Amino acid sequence: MSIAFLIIALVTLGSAAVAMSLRNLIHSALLLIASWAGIAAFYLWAGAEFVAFAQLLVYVGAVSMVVLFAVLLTRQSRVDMAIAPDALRRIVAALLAGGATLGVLFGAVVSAPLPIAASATPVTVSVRQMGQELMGTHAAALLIVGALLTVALLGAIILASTGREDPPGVAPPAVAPPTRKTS
Amino acid sequence: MTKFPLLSLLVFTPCIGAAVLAITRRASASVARVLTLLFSLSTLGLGLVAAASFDPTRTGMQWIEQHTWIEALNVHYRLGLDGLSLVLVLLTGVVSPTALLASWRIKSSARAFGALFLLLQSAAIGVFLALDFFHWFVFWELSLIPAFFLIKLWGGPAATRAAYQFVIYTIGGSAFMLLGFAAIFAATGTLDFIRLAQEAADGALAESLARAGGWWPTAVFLGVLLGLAVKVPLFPFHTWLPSTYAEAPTGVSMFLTGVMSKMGVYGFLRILWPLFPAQLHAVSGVLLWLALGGVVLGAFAAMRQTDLKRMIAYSSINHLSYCLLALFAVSAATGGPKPAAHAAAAALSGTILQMFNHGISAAALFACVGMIESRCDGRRGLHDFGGLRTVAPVFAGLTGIAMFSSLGLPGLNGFVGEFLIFRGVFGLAPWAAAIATLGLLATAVFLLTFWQRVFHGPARGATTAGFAALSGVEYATLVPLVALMFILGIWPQLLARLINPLITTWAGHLNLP
Amino acid sequence: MSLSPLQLCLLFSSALFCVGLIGALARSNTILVLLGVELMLNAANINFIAFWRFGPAPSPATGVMFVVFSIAVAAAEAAVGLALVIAIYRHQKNIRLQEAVRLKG
Amino acid sequence: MTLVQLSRVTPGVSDWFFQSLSSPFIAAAGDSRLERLPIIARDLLTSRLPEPWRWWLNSLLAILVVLFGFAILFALLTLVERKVLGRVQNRPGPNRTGLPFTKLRLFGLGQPLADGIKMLTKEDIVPRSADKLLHFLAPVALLAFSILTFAVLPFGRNLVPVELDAGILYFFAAGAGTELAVFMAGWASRNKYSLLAAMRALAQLISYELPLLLSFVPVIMMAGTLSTTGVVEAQAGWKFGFIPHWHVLTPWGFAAFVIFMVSALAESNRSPFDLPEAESELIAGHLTEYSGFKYALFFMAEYFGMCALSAMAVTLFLGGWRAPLPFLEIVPSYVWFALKLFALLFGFIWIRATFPRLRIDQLTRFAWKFLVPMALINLGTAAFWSLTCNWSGPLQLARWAIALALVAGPFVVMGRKLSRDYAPRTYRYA
Amino acid sequence: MLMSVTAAHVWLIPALPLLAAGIGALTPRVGRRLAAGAAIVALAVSFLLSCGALVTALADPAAHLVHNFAWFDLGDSAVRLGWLLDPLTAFMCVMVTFVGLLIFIFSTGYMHEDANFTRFFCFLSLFAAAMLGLIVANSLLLLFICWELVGLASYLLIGFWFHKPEAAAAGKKAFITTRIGDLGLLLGMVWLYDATGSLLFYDGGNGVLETNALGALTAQFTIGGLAVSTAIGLLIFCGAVGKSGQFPLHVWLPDAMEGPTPVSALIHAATMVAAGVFLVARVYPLMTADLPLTGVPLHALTVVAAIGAITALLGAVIAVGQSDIKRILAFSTVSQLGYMMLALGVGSWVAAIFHLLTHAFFKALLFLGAGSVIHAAHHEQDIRRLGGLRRPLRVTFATFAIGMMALAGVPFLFSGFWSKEAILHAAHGWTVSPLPLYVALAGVVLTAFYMTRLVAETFFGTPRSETAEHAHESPATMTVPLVVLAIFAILLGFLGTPAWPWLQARLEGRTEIHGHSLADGAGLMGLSIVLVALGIGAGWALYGRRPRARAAATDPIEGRAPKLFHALRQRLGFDELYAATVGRISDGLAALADWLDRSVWDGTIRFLARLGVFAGVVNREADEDVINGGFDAGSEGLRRGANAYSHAQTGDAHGYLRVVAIGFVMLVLVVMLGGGR
Repeated sequence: MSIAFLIIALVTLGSAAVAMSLRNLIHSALLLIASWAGIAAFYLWAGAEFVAFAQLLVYVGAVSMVVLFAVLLTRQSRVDMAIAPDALRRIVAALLAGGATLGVLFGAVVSAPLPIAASATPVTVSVRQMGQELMGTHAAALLIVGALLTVALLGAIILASTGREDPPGVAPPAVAPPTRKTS
Repeated sequence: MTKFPLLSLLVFTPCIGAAVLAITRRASASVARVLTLLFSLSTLGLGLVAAASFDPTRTGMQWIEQHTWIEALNVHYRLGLDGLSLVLVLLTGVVSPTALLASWRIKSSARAFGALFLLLQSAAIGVFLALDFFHWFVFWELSLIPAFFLIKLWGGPAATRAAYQFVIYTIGGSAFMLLGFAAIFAATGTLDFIRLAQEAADGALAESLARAGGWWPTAVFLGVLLGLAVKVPLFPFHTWLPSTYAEAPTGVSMFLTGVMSKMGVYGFLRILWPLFPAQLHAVSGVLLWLALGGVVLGAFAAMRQTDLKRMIAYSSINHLSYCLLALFAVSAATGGPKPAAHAAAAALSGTILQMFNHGISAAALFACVGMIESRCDGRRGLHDFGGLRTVAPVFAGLTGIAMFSSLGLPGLNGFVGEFLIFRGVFGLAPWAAAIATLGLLATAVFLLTFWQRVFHGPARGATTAGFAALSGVEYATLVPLVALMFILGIWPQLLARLINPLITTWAGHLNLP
Repeated sequence: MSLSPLQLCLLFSSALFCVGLIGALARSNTILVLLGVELMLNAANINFIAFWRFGPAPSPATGVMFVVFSIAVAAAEAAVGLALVIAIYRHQKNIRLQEAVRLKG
Repeated sequence: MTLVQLSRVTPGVSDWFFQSLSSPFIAAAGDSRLERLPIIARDLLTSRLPEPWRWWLNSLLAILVVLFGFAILFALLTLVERKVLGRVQNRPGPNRTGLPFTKLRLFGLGQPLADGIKMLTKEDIVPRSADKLLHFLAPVALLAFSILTFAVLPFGRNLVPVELDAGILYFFAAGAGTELAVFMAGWASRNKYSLLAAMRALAQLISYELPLLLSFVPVIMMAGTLSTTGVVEAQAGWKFGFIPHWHVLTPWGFAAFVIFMVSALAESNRSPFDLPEAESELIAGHLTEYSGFKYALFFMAEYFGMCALSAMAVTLFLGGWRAPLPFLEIVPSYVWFALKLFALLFGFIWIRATFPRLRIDQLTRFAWKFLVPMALINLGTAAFWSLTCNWSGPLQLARWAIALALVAGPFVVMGRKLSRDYAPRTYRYA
Repeated sequence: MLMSVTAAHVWLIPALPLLAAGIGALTPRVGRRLAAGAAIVALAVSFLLSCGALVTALADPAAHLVHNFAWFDLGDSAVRLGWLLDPLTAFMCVMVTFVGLLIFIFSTGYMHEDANFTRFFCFLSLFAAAMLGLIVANSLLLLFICWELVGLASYLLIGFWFHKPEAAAAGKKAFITTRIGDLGLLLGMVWLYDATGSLLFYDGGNGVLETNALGALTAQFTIGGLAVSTAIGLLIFCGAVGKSGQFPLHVWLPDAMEGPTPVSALIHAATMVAAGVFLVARVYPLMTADLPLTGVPLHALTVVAAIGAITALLGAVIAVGQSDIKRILAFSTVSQLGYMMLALGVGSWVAAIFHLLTHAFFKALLFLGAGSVIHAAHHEQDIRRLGGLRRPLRVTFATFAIGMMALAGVPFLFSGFWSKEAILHAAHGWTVSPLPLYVALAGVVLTAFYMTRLVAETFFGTPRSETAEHAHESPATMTVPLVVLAIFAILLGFLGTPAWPWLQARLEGRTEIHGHSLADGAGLMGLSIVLVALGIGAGWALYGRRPRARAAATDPIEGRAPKLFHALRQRLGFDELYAATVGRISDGLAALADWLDRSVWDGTIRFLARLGVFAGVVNREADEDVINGGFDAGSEGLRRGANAYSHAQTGDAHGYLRVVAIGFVMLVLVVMLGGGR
């Protein structure tokens, strides 16, 4: 096991955990972005170069922006920032549920007889290979994902739009000045 | 370095013209007309270039262009030119501009008319030059679309019905043809006319079709036959023709009769006959009777018509049936004794010349009727006129020449083709030639009746002294056609030299696989 | 006890998953809940890569493919989710998840 | 445990890492001495070192060369820009500052140096309510991301710092980080102008990222690779012996190039898309609260971004380091690259001097209603082009005609629509 | 120079009039002089050329000088045409150009007032060109082409006054009737082409009229046992029947008199109608090829003789009952053409051609004379309304009388006598049947009778109408041709008298002349002289002695046999018969064809279309009831289920997530505790 992996894992987990517990949403978001970047580093470490760059591009480049915009567009008053009355109960429940899951998962991982990589030289996937896979075996999936993204884009626009007929900046329909009638 | 793509240029220049017209939205009607005419003339110009560079001593295709198109389907973009195609391209080149001139004063939307017309022209040339069924069929069907709109939008009072009838009838026929070719493709994996013809000559085509079942070759043959028979049309699939020709605007009628009907005959010569020699031979007895039906009954039905356009439409049926008669006679004699070669050569030459000649004379006649119609508030009944020759002697003279050309007067173009057809058919099926003379007689009767009723006698009916003299545009419409009638009547060698190697080859290989 | 690289990776992803889960369950802010879900998704992706890299690989690219698609789906999810958040905010002037119960049956 | 050892533990990664970094060592045979000059120089420096060290030093050298090269370029560029702007506006531009401590003016060549000294010595002001950490991190992150992008650019034959299989993807993934930095800068300043400007900048960056990405997809499609060297390789050769196979010389390639450059202008906040720094509206945008060296860093990052995008454009569309004509190949490849790069940079400056600034609604509308559809259509055009690559003869003409029509038709149609929409705006609340 | 006209040059003879026709066609209406001048000059030059050709031909009368050329390629051979120069051609050319020239000159006077003067000359020149082309053709195909063109010219000229409905109808009738015959000719031609591979008459041994081809044609037989040559000959003869107005296609010729009189003279008396005779004479080797055969049911010439005899008698009989001056002459023409056919049929083509030549002159003379009368009497053509014209129209009367006597066969001085004598002689010598001779002799009487009647009614007695009273002599352009023609109507006979049969010898290709004494056929000659005298005497007795007093007075024959006369006046009802049979059948066929189209074929299509529509309706109904109904029911059920399930919704997202987490933990536990199987 390499130190690199440990560093990556610690940074990722740490920033994620801290992000989940911070009160400042901007800071949490930025930390989460750091966590995502850590995951990208993990991918890179694991040799999945393309996925790593995709992760960077999508999460660090795009999702982060959406998150930050969402945060800024949903500015909350001081009242909202106050801790909700049932917060403690929820936190406890969350910790319980999470802890149980963690325990179960750890137990499963440690106890499971996992197969070990047969070959010493790992498989590498070139971009060309991936492209051929995408366009060949997974062409249908690719198409569906394309459709999904389109629908998601449109859906997001519709959901987030103000719903007003005329967006600001467009002139209201011209009304004849009332003086016209008298003349 | 590839050769100069003359044929593609021939096919697509009108197309480009249509596109240009489509995008020049601000062009005035006169500009649009001139543009249309120029692009339409391109066919004549390029056709003449092709004729000049055509090597009449060589058999087979010339100016071949071949490019892979859809590799997976073994479809190639393949154009070629032989005597038959060249003659028909030249015909298109002559008829299209004159047809445009005949519709020069079209009432509405000259731009759209021009664009559609050019599209139609392009499709026709595509049909004449394509050597692969795939795009041949595309052109074939493509020709229907502009024709439909041209008839429907610019036609007479019953144009809508006629247009629908025309398109549905024709598409109905083509559907069978398409199915037939799908079967051929499935059986052989190619759609190349030349290769298929070779296979057919070896008997391999029928063999591979028969692998799916013994009746397949016949079924495919019948499908293709039906598609072509409707287009020509072969009696009794002709009922769409009179109403369509009568309702279409004059220029379109000219194009339909001058060029589009030739597409069907071309199909017979280029596809049906080479690909299904044995099947055609087997049913040629029946087909001969059908062609005779067209010749005789078409002419007699024309005697009965009172609408001049319908009359000329029936005369078209009659004239085109001569072409088919000759072809079927040749097919009937295929595999027979050797001396039939001379008669077959005559019959086939006659067919091709008749196609060209009929194109010119029928177009001219439609143009003449159109001119009468445009001067007399759309009246074109046989009994609506009288004594037109008194008020419009020059017009009468030109119409008369067109008419006599149509009834096969020697010295004008119509005679040569008909003579050769009769000579050939007599050598192959004498009784058919004898019966067909009835058609000649009836043609003379109804055309002379037309002439007598409309032009002779005292002025009456819609004939008025104010019958305007021919305008420059109208002269430009008729005079080239009439001049061609004289030239080809006196000097048929002009065309005969182009088709002769082809005819010699055809006539020399009259045997069944 | 020695752990194979695969198991280490899996533990890492399990931990990340649980962090995400706890965050999603504990926080009342909808954005953070969404981010927690995103983390869980990422944890799953890590599993894919881990099995692809260290597991016996019948098809060389399957794991990577999965991740690629998963990232695409996650992007879509984030976009729609955050648009929903904004919509919720517009409706109730805050983004507390437990207040968004208007759809209950 | 050194990194080398680490790479031994995970052999696949190390192989990849090693190979990608070691490519600069491999000198192509048959090239002229001039062509191989950088490699010869580097080998002169490092060949005596033992193997592991040599690798490290080589990488370090590459980094240093790039860093210093572009830092000097940045310095010169600021001067050139000012001088060109001056020329365009019919004034001399900076021409006083020469070599320090001498009387030599050298057409104002000393100006960058003077500016640099000024920037370094200015006071660094941090607002009291600012988020100090982020305020500090923002310029650093920005510069870091900008510099990262240089890693995969092929500056010449065999002169690519890191040979990545997914190089282009890397380039844009790294570039994506700049948005984050802009946001950090805007938010951390605790200044509403800064925040608004950052939001504007983000909107602009995101809007124009889309056409930017879409515009080079055709190139990837045609080249069949994501590697920058591969793309350059795909543009090798000449048609008829004198028309280079550059992507810009095809209908789709030209359209894509134009879209790419327009988007690049916007991505690097250059005029006429310099709205985030529109002084008249937003003071200095997200840079309002920055001064001194941090400000200089922002400035530097902007120029680095511009250089990187131009270099990418050269790689993607203009044939990279390839010579335009066969006989011109005697000129070394890196010179060609530099020439093309300078040409594009000059274009940037020229545009800045010429065009008026856009309004924000015009800006976004332009991106979404024109550039994105155009890029998508162009993708279709490229697909058509790729499908018809075995058309010959007259079909070749048809191919060109159709492709041109596919590009020009939508351009005309959407352009008309767009210019109709650009009618003077009536303000609702003004 | 003229002496050197050879076969290669004879094309100039038709070409010059054709050029004149072209000039005439392009000349505007006012260019009268130009059109007429061009036509006359062209024909005059053609005449000179023809004379030159005659000299050439007579130098070696047995030779057929030919000049052949390819028209267009056909397969590995070509369609060939050619020019022919032999005595037959040369004599015909000279006759046509000369008579034509005179008639052209006459026309300048006769048509002077007509508005379409230029067009008239254009058509006349076209006719002359076609006719001359027909004569010089060395190919049945070229002959056919010109044959049709003379038909066209005839059509155009008959309908020259097209505003008169009768004229237009007559033109159409002429064209269509002759076309019926022409179709036979066409079929014969294509058969000949098919059987021999050529249509050239003489081609150095390969022509259809030469031994090789004829041998081949007589060696094959058709169904019914006819020799192929017989069948082809008869089909070709069909063309001659149509063009020469032979029974049963003679009906168009009298109607053709609706055209201007010079046209009648040139086309429907002198030249075109004789083209049928010329055609048969031209292909005479073919017609006679079957004579050596025995055991065939029919020889071609037998049919020719029969048709000729029938026509000769029929024409003469009907002429007796007509009262229109031109109609009488027209039926006379029919009758005389019958004589010529008879001569051909009985084996003496030279006699036929001799009669053709003499007839051309005197019949042209008669028609022009009639034209002069009509012109003078302001287009009054009815002999009952004329009368007493011999005084005002002296020249016309004199020349007309000469023509009448030539036609009637007044002995010794007039050419008609000699040519008719030759025919009678030939008929006498025919071994197959004596009937033609009897018919011919009966015709002699009738001819003399009706011609006497015509002259007596027209020129003697008193004028019986306003117009006849004020008649005055025609201008010199009209009388001079009459005089010239009259001179030739007398002189031409001496070229072929039995004593010195120069013409016959030259036509048959002999250079030496075997004259024989007049006493050889004295009996027959005497009989015919008696018969002529009988006919003239009877005519004079009935019409001359007691001239008609009023226009409306009853005809002497009508008084004696009204039914017969009525039948004759109605031309024995041939027109009605044809209208009732051929016309009906054709109309019926047309109606049938039309009905087939409108009802049967179109009906089938409409039925198919209805079927399609019906299928659509059925399909729609099925959609409405079955598929949509089922769908509605299904969705209703789904909605109810969803309603019930919606109560499980609490709206608490955290709660959901928790449940999911717990469920997940449970699942994993179950799997783990389950033993990992």
